[in-house]
Amino acid sequence: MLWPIDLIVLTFVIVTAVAAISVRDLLGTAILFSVYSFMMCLLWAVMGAVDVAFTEASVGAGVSTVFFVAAVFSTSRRTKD
Amino acid sequence: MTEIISLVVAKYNYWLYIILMMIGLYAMIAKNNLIKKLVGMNIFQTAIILFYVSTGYKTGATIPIIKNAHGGHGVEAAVIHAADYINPLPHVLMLTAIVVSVATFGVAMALCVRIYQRYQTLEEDELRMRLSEK
Amino acid sequence: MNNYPAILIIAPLLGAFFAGLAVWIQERLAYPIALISLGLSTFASVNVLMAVIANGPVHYRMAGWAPPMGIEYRIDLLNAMVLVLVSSIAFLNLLASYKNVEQETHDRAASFYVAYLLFVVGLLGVVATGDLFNLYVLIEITSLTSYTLVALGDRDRGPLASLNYLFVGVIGASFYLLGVGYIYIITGSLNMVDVAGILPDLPGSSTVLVGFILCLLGVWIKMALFPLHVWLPNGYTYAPTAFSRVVAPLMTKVMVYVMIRLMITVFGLDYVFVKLHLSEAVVWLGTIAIVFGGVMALSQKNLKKMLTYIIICEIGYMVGGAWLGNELGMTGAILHIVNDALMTFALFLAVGNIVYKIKDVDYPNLSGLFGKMPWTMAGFVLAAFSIIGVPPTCGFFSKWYLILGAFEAGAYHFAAALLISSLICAVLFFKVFEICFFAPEGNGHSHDHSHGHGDQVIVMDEAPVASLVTLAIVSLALILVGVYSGTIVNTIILPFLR
Amino acid sequence: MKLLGFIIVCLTGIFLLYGTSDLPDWGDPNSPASLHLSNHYIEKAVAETEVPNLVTAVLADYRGFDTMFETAVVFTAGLACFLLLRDFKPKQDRYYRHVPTGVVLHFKDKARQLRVGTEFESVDKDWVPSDMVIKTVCRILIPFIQIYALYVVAHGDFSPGGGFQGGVIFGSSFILLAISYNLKTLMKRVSEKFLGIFSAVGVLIYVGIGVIAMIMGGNFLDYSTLAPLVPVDPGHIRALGMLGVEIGVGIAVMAAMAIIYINIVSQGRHDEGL
Repeated sequence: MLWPIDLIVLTFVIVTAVAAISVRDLLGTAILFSVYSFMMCLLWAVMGAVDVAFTEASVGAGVSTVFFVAAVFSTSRRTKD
Repeated sequence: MTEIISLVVAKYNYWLYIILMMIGLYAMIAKNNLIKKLVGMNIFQTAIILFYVSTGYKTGATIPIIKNAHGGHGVEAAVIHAADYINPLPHVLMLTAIVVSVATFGVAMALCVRIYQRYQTLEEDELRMRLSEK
Repeated sequence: MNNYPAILIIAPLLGAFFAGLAVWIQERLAYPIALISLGLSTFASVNVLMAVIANGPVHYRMAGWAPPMGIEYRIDLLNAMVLVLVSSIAFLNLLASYKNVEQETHDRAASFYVAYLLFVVGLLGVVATGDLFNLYVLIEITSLTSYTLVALGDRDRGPLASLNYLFVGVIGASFYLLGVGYIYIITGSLNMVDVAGILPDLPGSSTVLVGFILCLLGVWIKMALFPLHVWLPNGYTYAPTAFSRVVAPLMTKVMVYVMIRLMITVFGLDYVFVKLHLSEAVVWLGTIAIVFGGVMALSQKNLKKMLTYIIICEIGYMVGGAWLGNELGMTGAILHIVNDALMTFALFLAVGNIVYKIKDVDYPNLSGLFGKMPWTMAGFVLAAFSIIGVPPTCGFFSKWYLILGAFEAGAYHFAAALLISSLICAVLFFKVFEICFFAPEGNGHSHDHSHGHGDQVIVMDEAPVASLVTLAIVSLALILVGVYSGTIVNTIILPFLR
Repeated sequence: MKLLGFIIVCLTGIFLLYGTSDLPDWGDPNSPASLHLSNHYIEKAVAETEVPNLVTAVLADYRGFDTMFETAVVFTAGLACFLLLRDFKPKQDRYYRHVPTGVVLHFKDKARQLRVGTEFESVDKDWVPSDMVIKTVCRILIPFIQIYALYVVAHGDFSPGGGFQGGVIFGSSFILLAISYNLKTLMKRVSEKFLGIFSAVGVLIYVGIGVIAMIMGGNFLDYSTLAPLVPVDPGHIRALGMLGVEIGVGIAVMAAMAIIYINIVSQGRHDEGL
């Protein structure tokens, strides 16, 4: 594995994680969270954990985001921080 | 100097995982919005999963699916070298952990919806105010 | 039959899914299915205990694979004892709580039983398993069901208490998982016995130390040791009666069991007490937990909440006793797992009966209870005496071992805390007795019947018969376990420790 | 709270970093984690189970007991959402749209009902005209998603995938139907009872295979004892057992995901939602 790819993706993961918890709109958080999961999935695919990457792509980036949006839909998208 | 560089190269991955975990933990403790806390929880859990998955990684090995598995039995089956394949065990453990984390996430979302139905807010300070009013 | 260790877990699991089908097909079937499967499980666990006492540890290989590859159930004396405790308490509680479930969650009672069974499956699995990761999965099942069931209680506060519980619980479970990860990466194994064989070859490794402390922290969060206890009082107070009756006696005690298992089987007492210099600090933590729990219990105005603080206090006993570093202390801690589970179960059974009749158990509402519910209060008084530590009841004996252990280790502060907490409990319970004994004055419900005249007009209004019978059985067990505590120590605990 | 949180986080972080100093180097092929157990799995799994995907072999066979509880966790999540959110009281307000004219009628009285048919359709409170493009694309896409999900379940022995992933994909096809049309369309196709029963049946298949193995005289979940029941090559029986188990997982996960989504999005009333 090329180490720069790993490092770049890992940096993206950290940046999206920080962004997801600091954005002031819960729908934005939902999307950034999905991006975060997808980056994580890429990282695992790079590391050779294909099954885990597949699961994360379908669960983390897919279904969890849908649950998230559904929950925001039935509550509110307002957040103070 | 070279020692430090080799230490950094060998360990920086672990350090970054720990930074990620701490981001999640901080969000869980310090954020005010319940759903933000949930996001922090998920980041914390995925960082742990990342830590596990990386323990299985071996330089110079490929994904844990045996090639030519149906080519033959007996003599040929013994040719599999453990060094050629990535350790499958952490992957298995983490599949379970991902499932557990999504289940927890679903239950937590349901709880958030229940709380919102009752109090019309998800901010922790407002909830505390509503509780002390009663 | 050599399949008892599997039946122990599988019977309630199958029961849960059949009850899950019954939710949609014929709701009334859910309760009998739950009762039968838990009965089977109790039967199997008693059989396992007999087999272990007769022939030594029982091994059961799941899927037939040899231990380090597959998952193995390894049941020795300690496991077997706790298994019997868990399955019988869960069974008895189900017997007692039919009416309470009907009253509190009438439109989803069938689903309640499904979740209840899964909760018990998780606890039984945690106790029986010999694999570190399997333990994590089972802890998560118990936690997930308890978050759900806690939220079903009080309509206003329940979900909020449950969400707090969820956040803290997830942090605890994640710490445990991370600790297992550190151990796995340095040993390459997940089986407890296998790990225990590898760890002595790694002296002074910082990774093992961090792994151990992370696992301990995770378990401490789950068992609500003093600074990490914030989730417990609200969670247990606002849970529905039928569930708080089983979660209060079992959840924390099972976690104490996990701690003792980690200390003895996985890391070894030698590593824990000789190489690490933590024991003093942890005993102090236990001492503070005892005093804090007692003081907070004194300041409560609600019976159920007061009892939850007593649980925190009792956790201090067990953690402190286990970390004293001598055989007496460990014996006391293990014996106290059994005794405390029984005492707490009796107390919560009685409180459940009271809640069934008067919704709110704030102190002012309790007046006149001795006249109204004499049998329930008799059980309550006996359990309270046991908590205080009055000799014929079982609470006295484990406390005795703990105090002896504290003197042997020179931890006089711990012994002092034990005595002080007995005193505090005595004050607490006599305060409750006083309120319950005297009839309400002027206000309250009796006003309507008697115009404030006093006690003789109070009508006896007891809880359902099933609850009373269960309470009687548990009260009997309190005394029997007390009388035969020497036998328990000699046949189960001491052979296990040596 | 923020400062306190920051201090706790820093302390934990430093503590964890201290633990890494003794860890083997990242990607080191000779670390204990990749020697002790993993070598056995890699070298023996194909001979013992005939499944080339090692992850599936370990997941469904060596550690099949874990996976059973993992499925139980998913079932629990579905059950939890049902228990927490399900609201059996029908709503007071109902909206009907007159299809030819587009007029929306608002009923506040519970007793009065309109026959839903070609003339009137019942709609959500925030009704938006359905988009032809989205509807058509989803209608074409959904069967393919479902076929793909079945493929993922069935092919888990040879390639990445398995019951859990397949189940999630199948469940998300239901969710797509609910999003592109509306929740009522989904509830007409798959009823709550169907989902509830299937989530339990899926796990029962898993536990049932284990119990059958126990009845046949082996240990719980020991697939090799199933050989007399199935007329195949006895060496292949473990792979077949794993397939059966994965199907159970897939069914349970599919139903549980749909239950969670439906309950969260409609706040337990199952009438309208995203």
